[in-house]
Amino acid sequence: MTNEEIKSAVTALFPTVTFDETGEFLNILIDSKDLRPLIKALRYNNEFDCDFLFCLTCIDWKTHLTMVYHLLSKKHKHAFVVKAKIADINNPEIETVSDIWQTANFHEREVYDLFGVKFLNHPDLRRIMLDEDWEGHPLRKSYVDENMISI
Amino acid sequence: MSLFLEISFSAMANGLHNWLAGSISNATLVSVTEMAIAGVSLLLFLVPLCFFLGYMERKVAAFMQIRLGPNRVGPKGTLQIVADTVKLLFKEGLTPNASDKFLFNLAPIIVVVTSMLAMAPIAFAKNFQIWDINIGVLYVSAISSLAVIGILMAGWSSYNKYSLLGAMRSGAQIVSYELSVGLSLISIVILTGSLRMSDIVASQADGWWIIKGHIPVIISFVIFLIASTAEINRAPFDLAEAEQELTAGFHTEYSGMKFAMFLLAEYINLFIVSAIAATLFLGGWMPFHLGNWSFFNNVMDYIPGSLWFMGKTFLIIFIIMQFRWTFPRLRVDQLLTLEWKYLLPISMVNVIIVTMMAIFGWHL
Amino acid sequence: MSLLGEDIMTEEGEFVINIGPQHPSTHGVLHLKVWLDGEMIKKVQPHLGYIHRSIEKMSESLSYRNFIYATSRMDYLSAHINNQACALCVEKGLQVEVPPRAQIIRILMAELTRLSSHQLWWGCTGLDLGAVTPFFYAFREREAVLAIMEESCGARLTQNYCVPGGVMYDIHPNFQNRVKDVIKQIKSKFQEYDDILSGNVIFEQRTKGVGYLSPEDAVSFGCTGPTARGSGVSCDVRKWFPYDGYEKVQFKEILETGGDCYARYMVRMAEMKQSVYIIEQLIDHIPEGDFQAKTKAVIKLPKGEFYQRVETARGELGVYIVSDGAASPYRIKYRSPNFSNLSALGHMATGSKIGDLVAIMATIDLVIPDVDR
Amino acid sequence: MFLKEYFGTIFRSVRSLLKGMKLTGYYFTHPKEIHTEEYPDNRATLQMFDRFKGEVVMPHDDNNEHRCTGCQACEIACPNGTIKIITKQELQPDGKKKKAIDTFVYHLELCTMCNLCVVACPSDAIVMAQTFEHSVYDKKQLKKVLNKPGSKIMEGVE
Repeated sequence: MTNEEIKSAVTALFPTVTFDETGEFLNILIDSKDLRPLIKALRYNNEFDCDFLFCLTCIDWKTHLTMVYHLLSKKHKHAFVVKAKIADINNPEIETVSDIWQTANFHEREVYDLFGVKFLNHPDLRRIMLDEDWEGHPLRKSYVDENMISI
Repeated sequence: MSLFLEISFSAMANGLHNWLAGSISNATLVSVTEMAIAGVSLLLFLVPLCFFLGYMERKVAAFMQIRLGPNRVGPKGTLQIVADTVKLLFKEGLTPNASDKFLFNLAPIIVVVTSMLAMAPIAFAKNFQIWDINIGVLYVSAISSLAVIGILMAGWSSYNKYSLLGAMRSGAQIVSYELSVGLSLISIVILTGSLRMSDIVASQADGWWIIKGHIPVIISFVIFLIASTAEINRAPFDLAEAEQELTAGFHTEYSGMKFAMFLLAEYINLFIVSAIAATLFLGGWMPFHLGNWSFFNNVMDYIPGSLWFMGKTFLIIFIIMQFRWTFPRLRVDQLLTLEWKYLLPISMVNVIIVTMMAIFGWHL
Repeated sequence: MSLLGEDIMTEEGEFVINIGPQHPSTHGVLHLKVWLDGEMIKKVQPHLGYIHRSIEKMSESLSYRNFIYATSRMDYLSAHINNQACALCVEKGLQVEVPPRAQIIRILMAELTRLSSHQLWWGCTGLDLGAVTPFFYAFREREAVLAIMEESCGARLTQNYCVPGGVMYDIHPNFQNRVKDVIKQIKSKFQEYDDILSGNVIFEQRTKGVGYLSPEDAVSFGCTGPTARGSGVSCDVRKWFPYDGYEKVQFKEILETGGDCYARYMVRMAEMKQSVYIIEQLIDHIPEGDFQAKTKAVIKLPKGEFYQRVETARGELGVYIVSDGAASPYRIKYRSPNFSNLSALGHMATGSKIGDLVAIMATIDLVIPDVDR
Repeated sequence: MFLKEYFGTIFRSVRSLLKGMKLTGYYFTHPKEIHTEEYPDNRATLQMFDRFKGEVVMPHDDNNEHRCTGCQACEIACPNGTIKIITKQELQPDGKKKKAIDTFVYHLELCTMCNLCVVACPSDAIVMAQTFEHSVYDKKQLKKVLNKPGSKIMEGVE
């Protein structure tokens, strides 16, 4: 599908979403609370059929966090990005997508580890890279490491 | 030359016996002293043999792997294995805290002793034998299955999960491959009609069994090679110590001299199975003879029997080494499939054919 | 002295062994916690992070020219392709045209990297399955490939040869002749590879039907590269989203339908031949011209987000740069192929034996620094 | 049928195993194929490739002059802070003051041989040397000063 078709199809289902077309991919912007219905539709509706989540990450914008899901459909060969804004930076929470794409399991654990985003209903939410007793989340912009040697 | 060697050994043994009997009045003491002398001389033979086998294995592996192998210590690296032994001697023999200390320390001794015991009935040359027992073949096969006790003991007492798994694998493996080894030995026993090693060798004076016995004996020879490789836990059947899966299997926790004893036992076992294969199938110390070519046969006779024996043994050792450096390792269930689905039925049928051959005299 | 059975099991009666982080069969510091039932695997849980160096965080404080070197240390076996991905992503942001000569050099180097990576993998697969000898045969050819790298890039593994706009310097004058020699040598050795490993009955037994991954699972787990292509999932980035002129090169995307270790093995073996084929096409047709486009001394990407993916030897590497217009990236994310491929390991290994776990790990071809980053 | 399959399997297996043994046997009997490089022994003849990135050095000519102007481009280009340049003001014959290097500190222990400093240098003052035997007993010995004592900048290098 072309970007225009995706836009109209998504808008028909979810009137509240907004779009951003400045980048390489079509960005679908949504609030973190409404993420799951949209993701489910994108995965299971035949017109989208995004079976491949090729990248899942998070961006710390200092005022808020943005979860970024890069989706690709192997069948329709279209790719786009879903961005979910998490307003609460101190206690970020979002629904998991690990039951929809199994790869999200590890990627969400990584985001939890490095950004501190809590994924609700995640089957096994533990730190993945760092020790269990590590304090703070290193990829957050507010993270300060006293032991860091600046060069 | 050959006669000289053979006679001198018997003469030496008899002379020693007479001298001991003359100087010591107590008969028990005489036999104990004789045993001690035999044991020490066996060790004096075995340790250099294992050094050589260790060196040989490294060089064989290296040449097959397009590299040079040990070449720094001593001329052409010959002293490398001595250096390794010295290193192992000076290493601390750690005993894990939670292990069963008695069994842990006993296991390597059992492994070495059982493998040394199996040396007894092997005929190196004519009359050159520690103990020409009348049930030689049975004795060897009985003793060699005792080795599994040492391995199980080592694995269990180490208090290590890898060791335990390795020991269990080894148990299953040796128990099943014992059957094939036994059956392929039996085929020669049937043909010879004797369990005595010297009789088996003597029966091959007019030709080795592998030639005389046609295809069935060749099949049992191949089965013996495969099954005995499995029984001495060498690759591709080294599941008990499968490095990639269980780090080192049953000897994970061993270090220093105790580890060296496992290594020693491995090489002694390698030598023993090759020696038995050489004795049973390739005619032991008997030279190679060709029908009526009397000149050729005379030349062959001129080579001492001990050289013939060693040559055959090392040929088989080389083949077993080549197995190790060519093949990937089997999985534990495939190992058992190979035994129960292929080797055992074939060797059973083979024994029947060999029996018929022996009854009807089809062999040469 | 307690009874063995009581202590060695957990309270729930489970037998757990730790494979790694220092274990002969893990290719790096991977730690797998394996729940066993006899020889059978009930559950596998990877524990990561033993070599986590926080390259993403480091890159946030480095300039666009500088962070590229760090990616060589991620997937060190396809270091050049990692560098290429970063360079491409920066070029995408700058909208710089890479000169054709640089593109061809990059492809050649990338294919040589893939070749050397697969050769190492082939040797290690043999090693993991207990055959030591293939390792040395593989290294003989790999050394020759690395010598090409060393001659032209100055380093064997961590080349750092790609810079935004092209390559750092021109290829060595000997490059073409040396590549031709090496390709000839490698082509003559493929038969040996088959003789000693591919055709071997023990090897077939160890890999066929082991570690099955269905196409649906492969996609769901985000598997890419030979791991997914062994299951019949078409995912070659060079075909799907061509970069650096791959659209002009002829090659086949290798697909196998088996989904087991043997299929993944066969994909990689065939990919080696495809890499050789690509190199043969291009080696005589390196266009004359610049090897680097003119870029500013201090690169500043415009505000925005840039995503670039490439096909490394292990799968799809994505570089996701979020720029706020400064001289260093605001956020950079490496979507590493191994991280996703590893997540399928537990699924594949459950129900097989310990020996199979080793075979599965070997055919996923894990590089742990890339998982941990 | 079953027997045919059974023996067919055995036959194929044995053939595949013999194929592998033939290959190892070939290499065993052909020692000329040995591929080992006897490294410490071939030190005298070992020639590294001319682009090999061993360490950063600053070439000096016969008059003990180098080409470094002290512009610090390499210091900026280095991702790890391997290079530290301490500059001084030097009085020129015509009375003007000019920036020149006092010490060019190079931390070999931090260097990743990425070559970015060499590329960044506008006056080709530093190059990569082909040495590779860097092991020392003390880490401090890896901190090197590249400009030789008493060296000057070459005439005409700006």
